[in-house]
Amino acid sequence: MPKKEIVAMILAGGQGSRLKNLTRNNAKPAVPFGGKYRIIDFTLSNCANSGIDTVGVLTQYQPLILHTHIGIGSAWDLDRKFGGVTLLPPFESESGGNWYKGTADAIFQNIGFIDYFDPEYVLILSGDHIYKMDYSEMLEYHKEKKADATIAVIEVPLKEASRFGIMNTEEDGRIYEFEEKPKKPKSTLASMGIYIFNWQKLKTYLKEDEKDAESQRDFGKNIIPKMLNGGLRLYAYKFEGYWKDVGTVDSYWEAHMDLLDEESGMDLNDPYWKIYTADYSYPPQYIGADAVVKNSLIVEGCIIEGEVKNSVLSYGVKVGKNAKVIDSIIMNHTEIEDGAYICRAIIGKGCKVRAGVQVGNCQDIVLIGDNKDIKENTKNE
Amino acid sequence: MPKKEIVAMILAGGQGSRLKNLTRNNAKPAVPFGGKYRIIDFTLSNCANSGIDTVGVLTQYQPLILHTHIGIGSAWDLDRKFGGVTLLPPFESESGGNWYKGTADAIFQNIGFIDYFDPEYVLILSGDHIYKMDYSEMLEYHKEKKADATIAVIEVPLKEASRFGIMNTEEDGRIYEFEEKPKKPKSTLASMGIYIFNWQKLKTYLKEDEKDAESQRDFGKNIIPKMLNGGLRLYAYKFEGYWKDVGTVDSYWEAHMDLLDEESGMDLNDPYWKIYTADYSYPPQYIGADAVVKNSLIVEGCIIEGEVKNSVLSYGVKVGKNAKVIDSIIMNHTEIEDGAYICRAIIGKGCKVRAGVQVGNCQDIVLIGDNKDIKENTKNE
Amino acid sequence: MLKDYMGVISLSEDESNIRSLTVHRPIASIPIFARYRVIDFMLSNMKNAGITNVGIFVNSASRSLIDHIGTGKPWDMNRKNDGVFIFNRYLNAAVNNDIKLLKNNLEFLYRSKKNKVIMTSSYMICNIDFEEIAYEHEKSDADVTVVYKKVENGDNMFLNCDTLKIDENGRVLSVGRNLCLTDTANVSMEIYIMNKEFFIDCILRCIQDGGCDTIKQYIFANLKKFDVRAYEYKGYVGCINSVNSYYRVSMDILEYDVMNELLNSERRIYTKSNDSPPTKYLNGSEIVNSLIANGCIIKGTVKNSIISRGVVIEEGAEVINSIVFPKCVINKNVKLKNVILDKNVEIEMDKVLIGDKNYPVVIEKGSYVGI
Amino acid sequence: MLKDYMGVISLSEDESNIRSLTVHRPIASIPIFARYRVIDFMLSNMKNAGITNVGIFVNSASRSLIDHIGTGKPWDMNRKNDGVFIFNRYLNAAVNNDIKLLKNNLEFLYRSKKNKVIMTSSYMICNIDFEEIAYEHEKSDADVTVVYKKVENGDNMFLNCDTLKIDENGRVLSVGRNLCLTDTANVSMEIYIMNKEFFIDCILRCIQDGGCDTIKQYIFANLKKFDVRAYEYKGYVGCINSVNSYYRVSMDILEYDVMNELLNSERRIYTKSNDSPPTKYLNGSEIVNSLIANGCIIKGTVKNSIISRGVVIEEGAEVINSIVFPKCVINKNVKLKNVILDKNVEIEMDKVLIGDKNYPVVIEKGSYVGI
Repeated sequence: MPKKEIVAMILAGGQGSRLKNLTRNNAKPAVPFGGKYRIIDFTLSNCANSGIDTVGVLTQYQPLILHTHIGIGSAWDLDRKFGGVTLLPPFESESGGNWYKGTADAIFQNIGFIDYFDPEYVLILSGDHIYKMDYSEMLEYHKEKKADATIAVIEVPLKEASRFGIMNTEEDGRIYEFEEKPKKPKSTLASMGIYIFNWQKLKTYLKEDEKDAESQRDFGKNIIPKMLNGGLRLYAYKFEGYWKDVGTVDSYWEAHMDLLDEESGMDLNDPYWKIYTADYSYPPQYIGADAVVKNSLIVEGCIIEGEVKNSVLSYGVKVGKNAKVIDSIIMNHTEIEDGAYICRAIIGKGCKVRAGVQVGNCQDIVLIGDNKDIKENTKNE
Repeated sequence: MPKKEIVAMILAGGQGSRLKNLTRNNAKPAVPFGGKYRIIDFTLSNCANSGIDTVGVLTQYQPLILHTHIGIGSAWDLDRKFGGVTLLPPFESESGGNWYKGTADAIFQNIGFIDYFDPEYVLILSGDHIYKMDYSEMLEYHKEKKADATIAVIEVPLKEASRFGIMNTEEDGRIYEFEEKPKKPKSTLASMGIYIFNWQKLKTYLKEDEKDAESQRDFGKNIIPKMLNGGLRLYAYKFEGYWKDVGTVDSYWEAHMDLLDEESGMDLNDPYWKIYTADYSYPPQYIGADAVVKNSLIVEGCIIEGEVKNSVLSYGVKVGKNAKVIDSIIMNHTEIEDGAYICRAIIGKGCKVRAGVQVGNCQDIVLIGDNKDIKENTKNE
Repeated sequence: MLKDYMGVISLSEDESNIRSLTVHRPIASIPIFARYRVIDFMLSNMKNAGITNVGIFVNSASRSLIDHIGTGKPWDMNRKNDGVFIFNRYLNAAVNNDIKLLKNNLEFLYRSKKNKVIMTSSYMICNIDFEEIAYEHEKSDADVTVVYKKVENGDNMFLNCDTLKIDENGRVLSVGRNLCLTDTANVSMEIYIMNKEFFIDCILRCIQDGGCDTIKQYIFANLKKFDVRAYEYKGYVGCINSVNSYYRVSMDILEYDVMNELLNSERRIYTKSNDSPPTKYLNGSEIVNSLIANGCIIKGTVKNSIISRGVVIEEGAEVINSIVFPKCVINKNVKLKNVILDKNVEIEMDKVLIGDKNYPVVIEKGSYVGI
Repeated sequence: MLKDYMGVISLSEDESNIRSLTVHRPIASIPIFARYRVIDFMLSNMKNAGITNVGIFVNSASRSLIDHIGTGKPWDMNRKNDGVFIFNRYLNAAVNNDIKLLKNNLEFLYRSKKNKVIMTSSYMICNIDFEEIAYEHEKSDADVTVVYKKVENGDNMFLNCDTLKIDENGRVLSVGRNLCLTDTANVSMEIYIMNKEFFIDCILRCIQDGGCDTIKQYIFANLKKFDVRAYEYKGYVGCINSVNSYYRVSMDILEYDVMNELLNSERRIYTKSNDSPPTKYLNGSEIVNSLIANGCIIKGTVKNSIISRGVVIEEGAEVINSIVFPKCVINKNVKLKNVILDKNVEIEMDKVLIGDKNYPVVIEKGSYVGI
């Protein structure tokens, strides 16, 4: 068997509980996004577009939708004879069953999978960020620096830096210190949770960490600090471009508004960096005679007879006559009946907002779960 | 969404520890069988050939090979738009992660999956038997009898009956008693572990059983007896044909010998009941000038220059000059060097039996694990 | 579900009045309704009736058709047994001759385990329930059932289509041709149901006797001998056999009820999907009564129009009563009215193109319309 | 991995001496070596060099070819971008004319992001390392590199193949044709490497200037103008352009070394797989020096023969020096020697068929050979 230069491992097991209703029956990476995507599509498409053809996806929490969505990876051209995408849920072995106890433990338990491809490098990714990044450029940088590990970082505003893992670097990018959520940050380079490791080095550290009873089995908290202590060559790779962690309802909503903003840097229409997803057959959008559509993203299967502004509508959404949808995200097959008024809301799939009903007060973001029948004005669910 | 009449659930989570080396890194349903198959291929092909297009596969123990083998089910024509095959490993939900605690619990935890298809009937299967059966005929019988549950049974010799779950039935097939491994069996109808249930009825019993702290969450031990106590209509469906549980090394070997026996009733060549599997590109078999091949099954990629009798050889096996392979099962890419002598052995994949070495004594069955380099005569590993 | 039926789609269709859209493709693969190809309707009708084995017989160059059909995955026909197959031109056969093509590929018919055949063309667009028709056919014991539509606009649509003369029992007495002389007519939808054995027999006899280029000619020539019944279809039918009719059917779909019947039925219409992002409507856009696919960027005005995948409409541009095929670019301040743009057309800034409702302007694939 | 290369397989191959095997198919899809089709070799050579974008250009009826290639999955070419495409006959073109076909499908070349082309035919069977040749080509700065084999058996093989006259620097001076007059010859393997731009330019100029039916003719007519270099290939080459050569190449594969080089290399040969069970050898069987596919049931004797998928050989039957295509049935006590059975042939009990080594008996597809 030929070996692979690099294997990507996507951590997709988290619940994302701060997304509330959106992750009750679904893992965070499989939460719908941008009208026709799911969050993990961005990471998978980045892999495909970066020429990485061997990807493991580590799943744990409510993986059914995620598993069904990914399938054998055809949507991302990852249904390959040798390599391609492999789903890696926790499993039972002769020594019993083990849930993944942390990000590092998830990789540790799948050492066998990675070793099968005998790669030089391993790329660790998380499945819940919205961004477009060419990992092959990061790999080039990693090789150039002769690094043992390279961590992608992004410049954040100084006042927000204390919310992140901050990398303090030499001038040439070498990391001499890592601080998790520092009170007084010394720099503004925040870790994006994207790592390239030399596989043999990482394996050694994973095995050692597994013996450390104190460890939380986490890359940021345990592995990276231990590597720094061990004198390894860790480098920061600066990413410039759009990057968003959609971990909260607010940031999820903001990321959608960014899609509507020409200046945000997140362009779904780039033919050289397509975002792929499992695609469905719906009829084209029908925009009726009295409809008004401004600054919105709409996908197929929608029937718009009312007004849609600054909003993102998924498959098969219906907006009735004189209904208004403003600054909102509407998921698939939800129906907004005649004269309803939606403002700053996120409405799950399969809902019905009855005629004339108002959802949201245009200030706080209102989140409505799936399959609700909304008969009365609603400001918070 | 249209509903499905019947959904099949294949229990494929077991380790099958009595198969020893064969299941060290692999679940029992994914153990290679018959030269180019894996055990679960028979059940999956039965589904495809019976016109059942919605199949859940419940996995738990070492599922990587099984998951990769099944993929999205293309080999069995089960990559369907609505339905098809779905892999169902244990998962973490809001209330925490749960391993499947028994056969009934595995179904209980996937009630949501089954309900999605809103079926009338559920077919419960296990993934570790070798047989060809038209489930649509069993369903016909189930409907005819207006049964709540139908259990497939097979006639076993009276002296062996105490090893099985035995169904005692009225003349019309209605079951009035079920005895698990009875010391004094009253009948010879053994359960094959194949059940058709009316889904709504089964769901009720699964939910009740889940509250029963004493229960082992097993169909045979708990659900069926409770249904009988509850006065439900349970019928036995008599299967006539080849059926083999390959749960031990001996029975695994015997099942292979059955493939070589024209009279056994297990014909892999039936064009109307094909056994499907994930297929690979290997060159045709090359049978050399001095080779002798008798009463054997051989697949592509083999190069035979010695003697092969009463044996089953998998992909890419090489048998050197003057080597003899008798009454044996050789797995893929194993090489039997010149002059070696193999008799009544099961040899794992990727092994090398060195020139002149003897494996087996033609009496007990010798089992050799994967990737072994055998340099000395071996009677038991 | 019609488990005993196989489908035959014969694309021996008359292209003489629709040349400008069929330079690069058969009628079956002309883009239509922003998202589909013409053949999607018949193929989806078959899928929705549970037919899993379909042969498409085509004489003209079929590159775009092969691309579109692929493995048949969108119609769930990517199967090991059965599935969808394209049978290509028989050497030297005329475009509208299907009999040699069928004869040359009889193996497809013999090999299938199905014993009944639904044969259709692609150019009659409808969302039809074949199960219902098959039920009526089997009840009637007829040799052949042919589906027709009683039309009221036969004087300006359905030109050259077959028309049926039917007796009180529904038996077809004779077959004529619509020359648009009267408004009402029983227009054949070119949907035929019969036993496979009968179908094969017709093919063989037609070759043996000579004189027929198509299987329907043979059946219609033997109306006395065969029991051919007519089944009346009451739903919408759009006939695509001229540029004019293509344009009118496209405008029909902008009526909500037609759209709803054809595209939003429980019987869904399937097509090949692309990786297009959602369509982006910018602040200056104004959209009225239009059908729009994914992947567009719209800054201008779109009225009563059909916009396919990946089209860019810049600020100040106006697209009215027009049909735009995939990947066209309509630059600033362009005005289009009664226009059909084939794929990959770009219209330079400030250009004005105005056609007539009955004679829409057609711009050929890949054109750059500049100064 | 040749990331900058696209593949072009031109099937404008001379079929005049191999008619009995090409009634239903082009040379490219003749079954060979028990398991493959002729085209599998070139397609796998391309896959093994990392080429993911291949166009197959074919003029003759190509049903079996389309079936065989499918989505290109066996060669890992079922891709969203790139992949394998079949381009069909251009109306009215002669079978061995590829230039119109290429011209008519220039879009395929333009659209690809690759900038170099490897063009081959299918009928030269070999397991070749294109990476090595591409490396030499790029180093040489030549316009075109053409691969050839110095053969020793040019007097009875490679009839009608191009032969190259080469100067001491490896530049091609002139091109002749092998009429089997001498034993040694530099036979062109019809593998050409060049820049895509150059390739497209040749197509266009060839059409503009006229007089050439194939792109190789155009290149060979301009040997003074273009720098065309020859690359010598040292491995095994089997040329399939007559029934006789097909039979000889098939017998070659029964030599262990040839089999090992072609089929058991690290560069694997891929093909469409079928759901065939293991082959079952029964007690009475005797097999000597043969190549056998899956799905057979063998009770008789097989010597120096090639047996394809799903063949049944009954007790007492003897198959010697013969080639049996898929799904044939050879009944009891039949004797076959120097015979080629096309697909689905059945030979009745006790029949004896004996051909000559140089004139093997060929039985047409689907025949029943009885009394």
